Amino acid sequence: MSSEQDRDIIICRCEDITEREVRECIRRHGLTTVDEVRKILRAGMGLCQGKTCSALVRRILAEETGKKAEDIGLPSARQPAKPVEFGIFLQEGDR
Amino acid sequence: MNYKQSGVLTGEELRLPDNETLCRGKTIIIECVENIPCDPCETSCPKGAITVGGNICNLPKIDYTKCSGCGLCVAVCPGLAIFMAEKSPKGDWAEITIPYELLPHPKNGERVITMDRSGCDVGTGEIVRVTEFKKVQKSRLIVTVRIPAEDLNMVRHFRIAEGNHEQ
Amino acid sequence: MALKINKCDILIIGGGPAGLEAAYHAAKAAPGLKISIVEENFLLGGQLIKQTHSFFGSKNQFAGKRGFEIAELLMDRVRKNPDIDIHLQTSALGCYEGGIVACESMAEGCLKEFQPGRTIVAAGARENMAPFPGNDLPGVFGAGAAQTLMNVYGVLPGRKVVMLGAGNIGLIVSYQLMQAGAEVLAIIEGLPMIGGYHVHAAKIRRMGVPILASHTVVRATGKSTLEEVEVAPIDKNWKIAGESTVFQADTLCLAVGLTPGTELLEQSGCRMAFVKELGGHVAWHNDRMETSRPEILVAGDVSGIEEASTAMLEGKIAGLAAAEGLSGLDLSDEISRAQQELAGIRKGPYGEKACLGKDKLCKLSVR
Amino acid sequence: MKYDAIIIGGGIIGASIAYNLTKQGMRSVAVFEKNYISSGSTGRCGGGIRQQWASPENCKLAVKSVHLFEKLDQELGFDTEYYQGGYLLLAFTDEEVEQFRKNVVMQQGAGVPVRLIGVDEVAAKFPFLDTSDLKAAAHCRTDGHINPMLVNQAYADAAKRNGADIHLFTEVVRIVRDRDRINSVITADVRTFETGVLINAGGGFSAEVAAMAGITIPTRPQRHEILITEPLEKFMDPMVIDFHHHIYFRQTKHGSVVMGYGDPHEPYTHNIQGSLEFLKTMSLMITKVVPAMKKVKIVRQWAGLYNMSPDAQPILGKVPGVSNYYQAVGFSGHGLMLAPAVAELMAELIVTGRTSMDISDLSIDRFAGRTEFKLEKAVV
Amino acid sequence: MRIDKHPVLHFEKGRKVQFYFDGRPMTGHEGEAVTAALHANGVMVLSHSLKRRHPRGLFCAIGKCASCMMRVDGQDNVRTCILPLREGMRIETQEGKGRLK
Repeated sequence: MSSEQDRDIIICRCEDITEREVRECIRRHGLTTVDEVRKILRAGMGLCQGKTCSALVRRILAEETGKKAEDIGLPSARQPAKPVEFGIFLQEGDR
Repeated sequence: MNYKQSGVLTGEELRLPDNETLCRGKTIIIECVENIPCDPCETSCPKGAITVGGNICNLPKIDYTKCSGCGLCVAVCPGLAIFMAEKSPKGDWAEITIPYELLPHPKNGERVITMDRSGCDVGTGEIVRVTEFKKVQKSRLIVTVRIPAEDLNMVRHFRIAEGNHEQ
Repeated sequence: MALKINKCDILIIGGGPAGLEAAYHAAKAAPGLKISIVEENFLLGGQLIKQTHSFFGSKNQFAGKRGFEIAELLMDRVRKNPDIDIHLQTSALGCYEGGIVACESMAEGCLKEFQPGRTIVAAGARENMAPFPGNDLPGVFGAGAAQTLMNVYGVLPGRKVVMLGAGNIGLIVSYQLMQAGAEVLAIIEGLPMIGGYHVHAAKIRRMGVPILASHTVVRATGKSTLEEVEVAPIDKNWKIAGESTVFQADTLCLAVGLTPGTELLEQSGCRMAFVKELGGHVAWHNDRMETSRPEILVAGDVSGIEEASTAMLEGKIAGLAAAEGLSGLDLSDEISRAQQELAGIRKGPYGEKACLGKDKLCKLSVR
Repeated sequence: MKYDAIIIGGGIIGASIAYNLTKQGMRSVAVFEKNYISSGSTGRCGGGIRQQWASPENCKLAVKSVHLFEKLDQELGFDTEYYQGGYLLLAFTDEEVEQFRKNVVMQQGAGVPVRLIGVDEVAAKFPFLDTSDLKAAAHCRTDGHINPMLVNQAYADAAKRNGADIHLFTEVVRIVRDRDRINSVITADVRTFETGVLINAGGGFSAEVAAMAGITIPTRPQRHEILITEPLEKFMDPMVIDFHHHIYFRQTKHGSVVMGYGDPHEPYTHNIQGSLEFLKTMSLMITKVVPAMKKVKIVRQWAGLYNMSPDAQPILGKVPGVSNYYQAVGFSGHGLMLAPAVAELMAELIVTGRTSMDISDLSIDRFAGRTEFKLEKAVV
Repeated sequence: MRIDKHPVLHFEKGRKVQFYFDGRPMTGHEGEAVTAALHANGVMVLSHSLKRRHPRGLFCAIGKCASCMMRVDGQDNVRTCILPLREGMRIETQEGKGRLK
């Protein structure tokens, strides 16, 4: 098998975090919530703010903790809902 | 394998009209076996030959005595699940009418390769009629293919053989 | 450019089928209410604009019309109403104290603040990702992304395609890919059954596309873009149970479900609940589409994954409920007619999931 | 179940005290955290570590902390992203320059390698700053910053390895006290845990924790808002504080810039909602100081609680009248940077009754009978 | 890979404009998404991931996932899947993080 074929499963595209890393982090620190994985590993902290990976992280957490996916709560949703430049918050004179 | 596994209806799930009905003239065949919320076949039929009823999820019922073979329901069915069939009284040929939304468009007289519900080649056929009900459904052709009578229950699609089509 | 403060009665977040219908019916039922729609894209219509298949349902839900044609109809009647103003390329950034919704107008390069009497969140959903090696290779798309490319912009995503997922989206997009001139090599489905409507499956099967149920994508490979997709049969526990097949493909579309895009609702402090049947976490809401926060309503996929016809009806109900709350008019007859219509199109086996999900929600307390 | 020590609060203070107690030989130690590690103020803070303070007590503690931080990754076996990139304090008025001058002398006396630098040097070394209105700056090269979540987790993990029990998602709802002794705590899931000593490390909720034990302490929660930008290629080393515009900012190892604005008019509440007003103010202030930020994107905003004490300095040690209650509270926004030193000293106090560095100035006794306090001014 | 003929759709395209991808001139249609124009020109790799340097392409196409971040007219981390193409746009593969300028 070539190394290309052996490539990891990407969970968080923005922060380039693999399934193996998520599992290892959960096991090493005994994590049980999506928010903890975010804070420790940065999965879900990237430019899309976890829109793509949170559901996958929840699934892995469920597997690792033996819980049901629905018992693993929502991560905190913080503003802004998408990246936005400082400039738009300035009044005309300050720009 | 049932149709939920394969995507292909088999004899048991199909409710095909009997031979007598088929030989009487154009008859519709509705291959709609699930209770999906949909009723344009009923509302489009000028003869009242198709009934869905009060519950929009009911399966359509056909009154073969009322069907005039106009083909409007073939043009309107969102699921492309209505076909029209006809057998020659002598049983030496049959015609199947198929809704078609692909390019290139088939032309009258063209020979095509006929295909069954799973996309396997059945044989050949000849395009005998190409219509479009523009008011009912834009960009959908209603194509009638003449095929051997014994192929009638199998053929549900066709493809234009490469090199056969004149641009 | 100066900051813009927009006063409005109803703010609708999302200009897809749910949002457009909410705006149209609110404006029609209570003339004079000022309604604003914010839409992130530079086009209205949401996911409808890329639907080329004809819709099910009845006349009221534009049955038989193709999705993009319905989108045009919905847009048209919203545009014609002077009480509705439309902000394209405008994203909602957050819901803040005092009921303020902050938006960024990318077109005008400025902040727009709204302080509406009611907010209808019709923000839709996003496509799920699937975990397999190579899932981030260029050429691996969301099925909706492939659809956007080919049906909105007229650009073919690839020539040889493998589709993962035999739900309605996987089946419909496969058919559309064939229409656009691509070759669909196979549709892969992890479950033992095809999830989508049989008529959609039949359409693509008779064109010769195999649907491999109880199969999964083992890996996607390629140097800098996708070249091969390895597929294998799986057992009930999703373990590999047979030999792999390798497809030479330049495109792999993922149609493995949608997740409601609920960030704004969470931020607003709406009560959230996980309802598997609705696609994940959704905001609690009643049959008038009102959430636990009385000034916030929901409609469409953000309130539970279904399809465009139900989204339109939910939009209508939310629009009417919001208009009723602000205008003091009694719109209960109209609301209950729309509710009955919605119940009608959820009656069949494919509506069961949504009914179950919505029932589960209703049984939870508002808290 | 009985513990020798129970700590309420799994933030940096609670976790580091738990670690130091086990390190100093205490056998059964437990932390009760109502959420998860670093879910409160620690995981929400800016992550700066500085020694430039306006009071000698704070300087002394901070210097000790930096010595401990320097060895911490090795000691805890974890990369906490600790980075000694320095700290730059900006002065925009003559009064500020004068205050800086005095502070620098005092700080140097406390062993802080700090110096006052001129505008030209600032402009040359830190070209991202707009120096047009700047008068001077104070720079300390051994200051720096850390990833708060990682260091908190590292302490908790290390405490666990040493035998401590970390009870997450377990809220203490009652503290059972019999006259001058605390006997036990009761959790929300109605379990009782007896304890030898109780340590209040409740952060933004320290007054509520104390109240459960029938103790009144003068700490109050105050919201502080903060945001983080998209990741940028590295452009700055030091953490920057600007008391004039009430802002601070630093670039994380990841590349994103963390920044906060301390609103001087913020009321005392437990509210930690992010506000639109903060985005506007922060945007205005940061683009004054770093004009190129105009085009940089904000990715996330949030808020946390400063646990304010009357003089903006921590309150450490025991309280009169309760024999086995200890507290490490009221850090007023700088708990993370003092944690290693405070935790070590608190553990000494609890285990031996004595501390290797005098922290009696920081006991609650300092407020007795006083209504006016000398405020630690170097707080944003 | 533009679709010339389609059985259902008729594509109303904006006027042809020139733009630059990593300095190479290309043509696209004004108003279409930048990623669509790139894709039509055979550009599938839009960036490389931050740590592993995996090539990345379009994924969601509706501005949700951040997989299409590129440098546009010098500005980093621009979502190109919801950015309308304009004449003369300079689009670059962004390697690494954004820059403070």
